[in-house]
Formats: sequence, structure tokens, C-alpha cells
Amino acid sequence: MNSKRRKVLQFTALVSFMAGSGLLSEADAAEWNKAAFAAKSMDDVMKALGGGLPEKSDAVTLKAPDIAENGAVVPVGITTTLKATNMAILIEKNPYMLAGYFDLPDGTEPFVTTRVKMGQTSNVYALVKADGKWFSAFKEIKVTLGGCGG
Amino acid sequence: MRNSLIAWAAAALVAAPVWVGAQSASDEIAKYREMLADGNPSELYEAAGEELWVKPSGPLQATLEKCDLGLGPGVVDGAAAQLPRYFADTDRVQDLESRLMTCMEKLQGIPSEQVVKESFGKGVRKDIEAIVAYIVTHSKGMKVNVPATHPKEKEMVALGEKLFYFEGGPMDFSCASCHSEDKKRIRLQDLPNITKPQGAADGWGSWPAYRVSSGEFWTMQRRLNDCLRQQRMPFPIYASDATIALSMYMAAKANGGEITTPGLKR
Amino acid sequence: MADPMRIRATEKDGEIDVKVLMKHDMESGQRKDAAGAIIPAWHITNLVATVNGKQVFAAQFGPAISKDPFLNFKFKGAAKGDEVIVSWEDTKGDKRTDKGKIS
Amino acid sequence: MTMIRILESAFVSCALLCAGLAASQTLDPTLQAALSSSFRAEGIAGLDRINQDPIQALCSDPSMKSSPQGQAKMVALQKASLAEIKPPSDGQYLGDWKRGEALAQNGRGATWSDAAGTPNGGSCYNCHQIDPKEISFGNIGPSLTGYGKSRGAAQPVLEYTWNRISNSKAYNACSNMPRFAHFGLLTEQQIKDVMALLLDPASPVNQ
Repeated sequence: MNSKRRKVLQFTALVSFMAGSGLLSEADAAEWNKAAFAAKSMDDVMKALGGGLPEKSDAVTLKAPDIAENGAVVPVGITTTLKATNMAILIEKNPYMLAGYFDLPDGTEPFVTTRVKMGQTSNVYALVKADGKWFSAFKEIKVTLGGCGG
Repeated sequence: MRNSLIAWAAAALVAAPVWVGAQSASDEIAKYREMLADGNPSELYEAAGEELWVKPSGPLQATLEKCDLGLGPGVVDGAAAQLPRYFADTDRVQDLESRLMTCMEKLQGIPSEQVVKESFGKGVRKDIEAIVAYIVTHSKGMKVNVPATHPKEKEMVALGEKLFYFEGGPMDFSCASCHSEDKKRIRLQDLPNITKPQGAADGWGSWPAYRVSSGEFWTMQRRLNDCLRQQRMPFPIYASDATIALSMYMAAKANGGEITTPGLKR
Repeated sequence: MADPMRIRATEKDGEIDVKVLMKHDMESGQRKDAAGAIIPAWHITNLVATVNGKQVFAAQFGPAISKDPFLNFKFKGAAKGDEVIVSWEDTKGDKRTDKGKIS
Repeated sequence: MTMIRILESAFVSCALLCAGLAASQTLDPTLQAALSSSFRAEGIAGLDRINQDPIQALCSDPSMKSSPQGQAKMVALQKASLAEIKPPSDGQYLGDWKRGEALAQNGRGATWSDAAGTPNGGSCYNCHQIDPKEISFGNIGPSLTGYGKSRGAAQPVLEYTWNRISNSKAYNACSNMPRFAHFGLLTEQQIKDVMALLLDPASPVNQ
């Protein structure tokens, strides 16, 4: 395990050299959607993302705990039975609602899990885009104060 | 519009209970921890530490590959499980961090006094933290092996026990204020009962750990430092006898218990 | 230069499960320093994962993605031994690319 | 600033007043040596914080504490602690429960990373259940939910509660609860506010 990892590390160095020298062109990413990430309301987020307002759907599942031990790291997962091309996570009471936006090309499972920051207890929305339309599910996640508090 | 969606959300919430009891709260916290366990960012520190172990560094531009953590030069597997322990070359009981300082001084020429003066997360200490993540990962799943048989080790256990019960400061706190009874919590965080082997193993065996609240990897020295800060004590000097004695007390009490480091904590 | 990622990619029944940990502060732009001044936002904005030259996943992150980001996604159409290449870029233009072999 | 001065003066006054009592219990020399070599002053947390008063010295020694001699000492220390408590200067025990709730939530203050003058919190939720709607509460101390509802607010209840918050060691010399008035951790007004959180019929604690 040890030597295997060392090989990975060496390889990592090689790859980063390649990236630095422009040998890795496939890493080109889409433009960051500044308007969507600067939006403070659901309307504005959806306007920037395109595709209209989401419709609530039982086909969308938001996997997250009811209570977060710490708001700095809240695990959030989205799955769906729809044929998803995109997913997004929105947090109602954060300063900016959109936390993350995901592209799922053909062959990629309709599934994503990540971790988000929450400033306070809030509704969290899982959005799924399929056939050009947005669908959603939500739940409230309670953010607790923890530890000695100092 | 947003409003219609929010209204729908509000309506759906009406059916939900206004508050949840302590039991379901701790069940939900357990679920939260389970969801996080899959990707412990300690791995990022461990990877950095593995590189630092073999990287020439310090005024002498040497690596740490000859560092003896108690099982012979360069032996990393199981090294954290048998620390703290007595080292004849320094004639001291040392924990992982103080031993790494000895290695850095002897092999790499980095003066220990410099490291003591630094802050957590900065300078050489930052490197030590990553190296600690690497070392403790190589004792994961093993048993704590700190029998404390050497007379100097026994002295440190006894001193650690006295420090554990030592009350002071404007809030009259000692380690024992929070860690000497079963099933106690501060807020929603469980407090291991360190006076018993199981509790000592739960505590000692799960640190060092990645703290999600600060987004940092905390070594045992840092864990103790922050406990003492919250106890409203003066500042414990890095790798000082008192800090090593407290570790020795916990490790000896935890002897035979399972090591789950690096942990993932609130 | 940015610190390396950890990429774990495992194949089971034709499905590749990819878990990525990135080392990044993901500074939110909401925090203040000791002097009370706002610490400017500094976070990963874009991430792309490719296998055999084909894009299998992409993400855009806002400042609300947690420090030391974690990402888990799944795709089909690759085999054990193939490599998942993950690249990210942040608000300062820093970039990082790492590979993980599918096992 | 003022808070810290009160803190310091509490230490000084105890060092003077309690010197006689403390003399009977001396620190193990190995422990003393380790303490002096292992700690340094930082910010508002001076080295005087490891100079123990008689209560701290006794409660740091579990075998002494449980001995007949230790038990007798505890009784004497409880008596001395009770005698030192001052009732509210204007005779009013109850302040504003909303401010009390904010204090109960706040766990800050008196650490080396707190700037001088940082107001202390009461840290109540760290150890107690209080407002039943707050799910994040500790259990080192007893639940205080329904405190006033079950006890009422007659004079003896007011006095006992005031004393417990001011100096819990008046009832148990080795109580885990900080001595909020003795060490000037909370002001008289702040103690009134916490009192109201527990005893005001309008407080969420008593709904």
C-alpha cells in the first residue's frame, strides 16, 4: 500500500507538470456562472441557470442529515430516477443561494455527493435538470452550536 | 417564483415536529458523522506528510527516513501505537511530536526551541502536523501498546493523573470536570470518560483528527492545547512535560484499545 | 503551487465510483480577520473529470462548498486500470490536476 | 478590562484571605515543577491561574476529597462560600429572560484568545438543558427545563437559585459549576437575566 501510494504521488507530480506546460487540454472547463452564484433569490438563480423554475418531484432525492453537528461541513447528496443532465444545490438562508452546479454527461449516473457550508438552520434544495426542465426536492437541515463555544 | 416554492416548503414543514428530543438529535448527529466518514480530509495531510518524510529539509538538507520513533530507524508502521515512550538517547518520555522534534534537530538541524516558539499550522509545525497525519495513519486499526513499564514512564503516568485532576483558573475546571463520568456531553458532543480504559481508548484512540469546525488537522498537542484553553488555563508550552504526561496518562489507560486515527471530529 | 488531491476510483459491475478530496481553503468572503477586515473570497470555481479523453463529470463551485472539498460521482464506460483525471481552477487562477487509477 | 480586573482581584483577595486554609494542602513537588516549566502566560490568561485556592486544591485530590478530613473541609468551604454571596443590591432577583437566553447560549470569554474586555457568556447550554426548543445542550449538569414552573418563584427559590449561580460551591464544594459571582464572570445584572430565564413565567423554560 505504501509503495503503491508513492507511485501515485510520483505520477501526480508528472501530471501536474504536464498540466503546467499545457499538455493537458482536456481540463478546459466551462465558464463559471457568475450571475447564478451571485444571486440572492431562487428566482435570480433560476434566471441565471436557465430552464425555468423547478417543479417539486418525488423522483428527486436529497440525502442529508436532519441535524448538522457543524455548519461548516454539511454532507449533501442528490439522486434521481430522472435522466439528469445537470444538478444543483441551493441553500435558502445562505448569503448566496447557489452552492454547487454539476454537469452530468451521457454515461454518468444521476448522482452526486458533496459538502456545503450553512450559516444557519435552513431549507436545502436539490435541483435536477432533465429534458430541459428543473425538478426539485428539499429538506430543512438544522445547524447546531457545538463544543465549549469559545 | 421563489415565493411559490418557499410557500410549498413552508406548508410541507407544518407537519414536521417543532423540536426533536435528545435521543433523536444524537441519532441524527450519528447519521451526520457517518455521512462524513467516507472522505476524511486527513488523507490530504497524510499525503503531504508522506512526501515530507522523504524530503531533504532543514539546514542539513536531510530526510527523516532514519528517524527512530521507538521501533528502530525509519520504522513507521505501528510507531504511533507505542507512543509516548521512554527514549534512552534523550533520557525522556516523548510523545510523537516531541520525538519528531528530536529527529528534526538531530537529522535535519532544525532547532527544537524554534519549533516550540511557533504557532500551530505555521512553519515547521505545519510540516510536523502533516507528518503526524502520515505516522498515525500507519497505526490505524492496531491496538494501543503503551504498557508503561519503564520507571520514567510510570512517573509520567502518575504525573499525568495528577494533572488530569488539577483544577485551576477562573472557572475551576480540570480535565476531570468533563472527562470523568460516563455518557456526558458538552452541547451535543460526547465526552469520553478518560478515567476508564474504554473511554480513554475512545479519546486517545481517535485523535489526532481532522476538525471540521476549523477545517484543520489537529495533532494531540493541539487537542490538549485547546482543551486547556477552554479550561481557561494559561498556555501549555508545546511538547512540555505537562502535555506529554497527560498524553502518557491517557495512552497508558487506553492500553490495548483500538486505534482509529486519524479521526474526523466536529 | 496547490497541494495534491486524493482521488479514489473503484469499479464494480461496470460502474465507476469516484471520490475526490481537494486541498483548498474555500474562503467564503464572509469571514473577518482579527482586525475586523473581510477576508476576500478565494475558492475553486470549476472542476472537470475526464477518462480516456472523454468528460465524465464537471462542477461549478460557489464559496458555500466546504473547505477541503469532497466530491463523489459515478459513471459508466471505463475499465479497471483506466485513469480518472481531475482538474480544478480557483478564483485566483490557480490550477491543479491529478490522476487516480481505477481499481 | 473591568471584567479582567474583577477576575484578578478575586484571585488576589483569595490569595490573601485563603492563605491560612491553603497552607494545609501543599502541591506534590513533581507536579509543581511540571506546572512551572510547562505553562506560560498568554493574553489575559496569566500564570496566577494555576495558583489554586483552597477549593481548587481540595477538589484536585480525589482521595483527600473522599476522606473524613476532606469531607469536613468541604463543609467548611461550603459555609465560607455561602457567607460570601451578596444578594442583589436592589432586592430585585429577576432581569430580562431574553438577555439571559443570549448569555446561556454564549460560551465565550476568559480564555487566552479572548481580548481583554470581551464580555463573558454564561456557557449554560454547555452543561444544561434549558429552553426545550434548543436541541444542542449538554448533560454535565441537571436539566433546567421547567425550572420555574415546577418550583414557583417564592423568596427561598429566588435565594437558592441566586446563590447557585453566584457560587455553586456554597452547596457542593466540588461542584463542576463555575463560581460566576465569586470570580466576577457575570455581573449582578447578568445573573439577574439568567435568573429570569429560569424563573420568569414568560420564559420559554417555563412554557
